[in-house]
Amino acid sequence: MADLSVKIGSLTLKNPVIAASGCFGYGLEYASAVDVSALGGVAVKGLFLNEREGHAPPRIVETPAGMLNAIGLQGIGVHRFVREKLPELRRLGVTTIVNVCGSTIDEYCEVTRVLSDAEGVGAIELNISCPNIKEGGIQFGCSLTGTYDVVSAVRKVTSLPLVPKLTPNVTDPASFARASEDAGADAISLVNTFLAMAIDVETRKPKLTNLMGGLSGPAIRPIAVRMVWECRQAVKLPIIGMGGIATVTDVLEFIIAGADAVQVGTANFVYPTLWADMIDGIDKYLDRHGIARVADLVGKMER
Amino acid sequence: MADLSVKIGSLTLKNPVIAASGCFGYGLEYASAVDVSALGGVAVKGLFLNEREGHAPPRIVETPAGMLNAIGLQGIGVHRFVREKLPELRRLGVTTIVNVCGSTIDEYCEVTRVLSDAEGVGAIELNISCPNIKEGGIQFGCSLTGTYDVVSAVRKVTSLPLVPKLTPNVTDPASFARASEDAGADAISLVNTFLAMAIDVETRKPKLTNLMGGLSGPAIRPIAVRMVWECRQAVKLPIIGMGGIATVTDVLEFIIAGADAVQVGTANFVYPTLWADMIDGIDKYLDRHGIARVADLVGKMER
Amino acid sequence: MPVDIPAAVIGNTRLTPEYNVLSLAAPGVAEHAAPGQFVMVKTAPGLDPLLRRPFSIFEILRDASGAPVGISLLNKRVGVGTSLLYDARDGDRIDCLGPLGKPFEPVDPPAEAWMVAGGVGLAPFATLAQALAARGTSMTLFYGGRSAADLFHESFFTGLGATLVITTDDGSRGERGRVTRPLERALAARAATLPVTMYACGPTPMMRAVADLAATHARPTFVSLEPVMGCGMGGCYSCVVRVTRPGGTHFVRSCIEGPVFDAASVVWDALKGGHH
Amino acid sequence: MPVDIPAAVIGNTRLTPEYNVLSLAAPGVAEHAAPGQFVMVKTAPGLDPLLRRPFSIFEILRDASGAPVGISLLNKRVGVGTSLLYDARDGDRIDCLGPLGKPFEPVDPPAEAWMVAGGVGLAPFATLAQALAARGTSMTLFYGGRSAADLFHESFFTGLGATLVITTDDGSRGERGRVTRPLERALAARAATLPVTMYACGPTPMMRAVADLAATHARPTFVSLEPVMGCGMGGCYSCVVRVTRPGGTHFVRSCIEGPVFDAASVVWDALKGGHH
Ligand SMILES: Cc1cc2nc3c(=O)[nH]c(=O)nc-3n(C[C@H](O)[C@H](O)[C@H](O)COP(=O)(O)OP(=O)(O)OC[C@H]3O[C@@H](n4cnc5c(N)ncnc54)[C@H](O)[C@@H]3O)c2cc1C
Ligand SMILES: Cc1cc2nc3c(=O)[nH]c(=O)nc-3n(C[C@H](O)[C@H](O)[C@H](O)COP(=O)(O)OP(=O)(O)OC[C@H]3O[C@@H](n4cnc5c(N)ncnc54)[C@H](O)[C@@H]3O)c2cc1C
Ligand SMILES: Cc1cc2nc3c(=O)[nH]c(=O)nc-3n(C[C@H](O)[C@H](O)[C@H](O)COP(=O)(O)O)c2cc1C
Ligand SMILES: Cc1cc2nc3c(=O)[nH]c(=O)nc-3n(C[C@H](O)[C@H](O)[C@H](O)COP(=O)(O)O)c2cc1C
Ligand code: FES
Ligand code: FES
Repeated sequence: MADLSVKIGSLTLKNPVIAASGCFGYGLEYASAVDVSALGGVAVKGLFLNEREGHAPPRIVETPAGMLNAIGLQGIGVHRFVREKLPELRRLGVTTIVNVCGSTIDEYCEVTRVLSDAEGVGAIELNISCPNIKEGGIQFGCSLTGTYDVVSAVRKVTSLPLVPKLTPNVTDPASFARASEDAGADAISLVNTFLAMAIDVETRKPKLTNLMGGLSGPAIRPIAVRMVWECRQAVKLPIIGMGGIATVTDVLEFIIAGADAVQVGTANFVYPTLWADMIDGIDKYLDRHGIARVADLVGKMER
Repeated sequence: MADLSVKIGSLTLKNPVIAASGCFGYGLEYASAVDVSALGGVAVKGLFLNEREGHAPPRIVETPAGMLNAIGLQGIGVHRFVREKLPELRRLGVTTIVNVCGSTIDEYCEVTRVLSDAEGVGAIELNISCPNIKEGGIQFGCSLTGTYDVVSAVRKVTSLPLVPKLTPNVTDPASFARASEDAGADAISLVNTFLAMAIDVETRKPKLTNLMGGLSGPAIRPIAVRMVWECRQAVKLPIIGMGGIATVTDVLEFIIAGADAVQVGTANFVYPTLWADMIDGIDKYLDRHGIARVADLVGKMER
Repeated sequence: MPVDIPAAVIGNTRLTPEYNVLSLAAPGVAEHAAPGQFVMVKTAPGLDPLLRRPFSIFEILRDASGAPVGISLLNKRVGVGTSLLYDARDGDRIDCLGPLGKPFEPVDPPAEAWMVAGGVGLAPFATLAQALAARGTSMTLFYGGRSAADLFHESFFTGLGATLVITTDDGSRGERGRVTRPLERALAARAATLPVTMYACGPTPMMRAVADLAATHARPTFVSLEPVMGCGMGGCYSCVVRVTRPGGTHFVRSCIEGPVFDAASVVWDALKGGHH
Repeated sequence: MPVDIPAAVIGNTRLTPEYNVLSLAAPGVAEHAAPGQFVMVKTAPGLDPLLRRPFSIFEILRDASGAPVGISLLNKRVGVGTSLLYDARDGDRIDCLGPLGKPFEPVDPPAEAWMVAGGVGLAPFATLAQALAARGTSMTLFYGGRSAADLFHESFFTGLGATLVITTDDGSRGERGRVTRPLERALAARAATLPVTMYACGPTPMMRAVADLAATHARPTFVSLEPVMGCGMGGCYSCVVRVTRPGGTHFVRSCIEGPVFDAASVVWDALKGGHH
C-alpha cells in the first residue's frame, strides 16, 4: 500500500483523483452510486455569487472521442451552495473544492469570501478559463495581467488553498502558470476545455445554441499532457492536471508528466463508478514499480 | 452537377478537396490506387532546400480518434523534387501545391524561387506551423511579426498563389490570418497540428523519440472548425480548412464554417481511396440543397 | 441506487428494419426498476461513440421463478448508437447504468389511466401498464405509429386488460392521422366527474398537443421527455428542460427531476434538441 | 495495384488464447498477393482504434476451382487491434487494403532456401514456401516458439516438402533455446560452394542475430521488418528504417521499400519501435 496522499497548499488530499468541476454536479448527485468521500476531492460545479440560468439547450454535442459543452455555468449561486449543499458534503466527509466564477474581480473576491467564512471548503479553484460565457472567466484567463490581477486580488481575501484553473486556448500556458505563481497561487489546475464548434450541415446551424462550446474528453488528452509538462518545467507549484483522463494509465501519464493530482471530467459521464478502480490502480502501479509515495512519481518522465 | 471549382488566388481547383501535406507523400505514391488528377489538389510533403533526415522513429503514436506525429520533415529537398517528382505529377495532371519549409526567411524565399522557376507548381503553401522542428516553422508561425515578415518576403519572390499555413497553437489564429492578408498572401490554410505528447507509463519515456508531436485526426476537428470560422470573420482571403476531416459531412462543415477548400490528412491513412466518394458527396449535397456552386456555400452558417 | 452492469445481450428481436427489442442480462437494474425509469447504455465498447445513450426500460425480464434477471429495450435506430444496438448480437457486452430518473406514478382506481404513445414512445408504457394492472386501474392505450408495421406489443397491453386505440399516419391500421384526434374525442366525451390521468411519451409535438388537451380538459397529465443526456446522473446539466416552479421558470435537469414531468409545468416553447 | 476491400470474416480459428487465424473474403487482394506482402487492416469500424494495422498475408484462400477468394491472417494479440481481430466473428466486416509492400524474391535451385521464423514471424512464410515449392527449391524452416503450444501449421510446411527444425524456449518441443542456435550449426556445416538464401521474420533481436550469422557466413539474407506503420502506402513517413544505400545511410519507408530488406543493408542499431 503506497502513500497516495497529495498536498495542495495547506490541503491534504487522500489520493490524487479529483472529480472535475462541472462534471460531478455538486457531488451529492453521485452519493447514491459512489463513495464520494473516497475520492481525493470533488470540485463542484462553478459558482457565481448569484444563481445563473445557463444557456438554452442543446448544451452538449458528442464529437470524436470527446464532447462539446456550452452549459453556460448554470448554478445555484454561492449562498444557496453554502446553505443547501455544503453541510451535506461535510457530513459525507467529502474533500470539497469549490470552482469559483465571477464577472468581475470583485465578484471573484466576494464569492471566495463567502466560501472562506463557511465551514468545509477545502480549496478554491478559480475558474478564469470557462470558454462558454462572455463576461468574466476567459477574459481574465487569456491575459497575463488579467490572470495576475484576479489571482492576487483573491489571494488577499482568503487563506484557503487557491488554485487558478488555466485555459488551454493560449499560445503559452506556462506563462500563465508563472503569472499565477507570482500572484500567490498555491497550485494551478489545467486544462479547462478547448474552444470549439460543430455545425449541423443539413440545417447549416451550429449544433450548440451558444454557437461555441468547450471540447473535453479523451480527444484532448495529448494536448493537455503536453501543457501539464510545460507548466511543470515552468513552476514549482503543485499542478492539478486534467483533460481526457479515463483510465488509470491516463492518470499515471499526467502524474509522470508533472501533475501532483488529476481531475476526471467527461469520463465520469461514461463510467460514473470508475473511481475506486482508478485509485486502486494507482496504488497497484506504485507497488509494482516499488515506488513508496505517489509524490515520488510526479514529473518523473525520463528521456 | 454543381460547379465544384474553387479559386485560390490565380489558381483554379477542380473541386475543393485537397490531399494534406505530409499525408500523401509526393502524391505519386497513391497513383496506383487513386486517380490523383481528380483531386482538387495535392499538397506534397514539406520541402526544405536540401534533403532532410527527419526524426528517429517511433515517429507516430495513435491517440483517441487521432494520432501524434513527429516525422521531422524528412524530405528530398526542393531540387530533387523538381527533378524527380514534378515532371511525373505534371504528366498525371495533378494540381500540385508545394508545402515550403525553411529554417530562415532566406531559405523560404530560395525554395519558393526554385519552385517558381519550375513548371507545374500550382501554389505555394508556406509551412510556418510545423510543431516538430526547432529551427524554422513554428518560430515564425507563433509570432505575428514573424508571420508578416516571412510572408511578405516570400511574396516578393513569387507570383504563384501564396498560402501561409497557420498553426492552431496560438491564442488568436484570426490575428495571424490578418497578418498574412496584410503581408500579401493569396489565401491561408489551417490548421496544422496541435503540439502534444504521450508518455509510456511503464517505461516513463515519451512515446515519440522527439518527445513532442503534432496531434491530427478527427479528435481535433471541432477546434479546427472553430478556428476556420474565426478566420472567416477576420479576413476576406480564401481559406483552406483542415483538421480531422474524414467524411463528406466533415468537408461540408468546414465549408459552411468558412473554408473555400479543404485538405484531408490523417483520414487518408485510414481510407486512402476516400477521394472519389467525398468529391461526389459534395456534388450530391449541393444538388439536394439546390445550390449551384460550392462557392455559394462558403461561410453560409446560419444562427 | 443506480448500478452499472456489464450486461450481456441475451436476445435481439428485429421487429422491422428500424425497430428491435434488445434483451440484456442486468439483474441489479431489473430488480429496482420502476415504470418510466431509464438506463444509460454504452452502445459499443471503446470511445466511438463516447457517450452513453438513454433508453426507457421497456420490459422487466424474469426467470421461471419470477425473479428479475434483466431488462429489454425497445430501440429505434436513428443514428450511430441506436444502429449499434440494432446490430447487437448475443453475447455482446453492453454497459448499462440504472435504473435512473423519476418514475411515473401509477394512478389508482376509480381514476382511469390513459396512456398516449407515439412510435418508440411506447417504451415506458409496458412497465406502467403492469403497475396499473396490479392496482386494478382501468386503462386505455392511445397508440400512434406511421403504419401497421410500426405498431408493436399490442397483445401485451390487451393481455393486461388495456383498451387499445390505434392510429397510423397512413391509415394502414386504426384511424388515419394523429393519435391526439381520438384522444381529443375521448376527452370531450368523458364527464368531468370521472377522473382520468394521462401519461404521454412520443415526439415532442405530440406531447405538446397532449399537454394542450390536458390543459383544456383539466386532466392531470404526465409526459416523459427525451432531451439529449450526457450523463443521466445529474452531473453535467446538459439535459435541462424549462419548467414552471414556485417563483418562476427554471431549467431543471430532466435526468434527475424527470424524465417524467407534470405536463402543465413544462415550458414547451423552450424545448429543443431531441430528435423527435 | 492495392485495393481496399470491405472484407467479410469467413472464419476465425483460435489456436491458443493468444493466436488465431482469421479468414477474410477478399478476392481482389488475394488475386495479386505475392509472398511476404502485407495488408493494412481496419480492426474495427469507427474511430477506435483510428489507424489500420499491418499484417502479413498468411494464406491465400481458394475456392474449389482454385480461384483466389480471400486471405487469412495469423494474428497474435498484443494490444487493442489484435484483440479485436482475435474476437472477430463470422460476418464482421473488416476493411482490408492490399496487397502492399515489396515481396520476398523466392530463390531458384540449386540454391536452397532457409526460412527462419520466430513466433508470429511465421506469417509471411506460408506463401513463400508455396512459391519455393513451385520452383522446386529445397527448403528448411527453422521455427522457434515459446513452447510446443505456440507452434502452428507445421504439417503445411512439411507437406510442401520443407525440412523443419524446431526450437522452443521451454524445450517442450525440439531443441531448447534460440532458433538461431541450430541455424548457426547448419551454416557452419554447409560447404561454401552450396548456395543458400536465408529469409527471416520474427522478433528484432532474432532477425538481427540472423543478419549477423548471414554476414559471418556470407549468405544472402532477407528480413521482413515490422515497424509501426501509419498508412502502408508511403504517405506518412512513419515506418522508416535506416538502411545503407549508395552514398550513406538513409531512412527509407519500409511500407514501400520493404517490409522485406536485404539484411546486410539494415542499420540494426537504428531499429526501434516495433513490439518485438
Ligand atoms: C429518458 C429517455 C428515454 C429514451 N428512451 C428511448 C427508447 O426507449 N427507445 C429509443 O429508441 N430511444 C429512446 N430515447 C432516445 C434515444 O436516447 C436516442 O434516440 C439516442 O440517444 C440516439 O442515439 P444515436 O447514437 O442513435 O443518435 P446520434 O447519432 O447521436 O444522433 C442522431 C439523432 O438523435 C438525436 N439524439 C442524440 N442523442 C440523443 C439523446 N441522448 N436523447 C435524445 N435524442 C438524441 C440527435 O439530436 C440526432 O438528431 C430516449 C431518450 C431519453 C432521454
Ligand atoms: C509488415 C508487417 C507485417 C506484420 N504481420 C503481422 C502478422 O502477420 N501477424 C501479427 O500478429 N502481427 C503482425 N505485425 C505486427 C502487427 O501489426 C502489430 O502487432 C499490431 O499492429 C499491433 O496492434 P494492436 O492494436 O494490437 O497493438 P497496440 O494496442 O496499438 O499496441 C500494442 C503494442 O504493439 C506495438 N505496435 C503497435 N502498432 C504496431 C505496428 N503497426 N507494427 C508493429 N508494432 C506495433 C506497439 O508499439 C505496442 O507495443 C506485422 C507488422 C508489420 C509492420
Ligand atoms: C459539461 C461540462 C461542464 C463543465 N463545467 C465546468 C465548470 O463549471 N467549471 C470549470 O472550471 N470547468 C468546467 N468544465 C471543464 C472540466 O472541469 C474539465 O476542465 C474539462 O472537461 C477537461 O477534463 P475532461 O476531459 O476530463 O472532461 C466542464 C466540463 C464539462 C464537460
Ligand atoms: C504524418 C503527418 C505528417 C505531416 N507533415 C506535414 C508537412 O510536411 N507539412 C505540413 O504543412 N503539414 C504536415 N502535416 C499536417 C497536415 O497537413 C494537417 O495540417 C494536419 O494533419 C491536420 O489535418 P488532418 O487532421 O486531416 O490530418 C502532417 C500531418 C501528419 C499526420
Ligand atoms: S444528463 Fe447530465 S445532468 Fe442530466
Ligand atoms: S506506413 Fe506510412 S509511409 Fe510507410
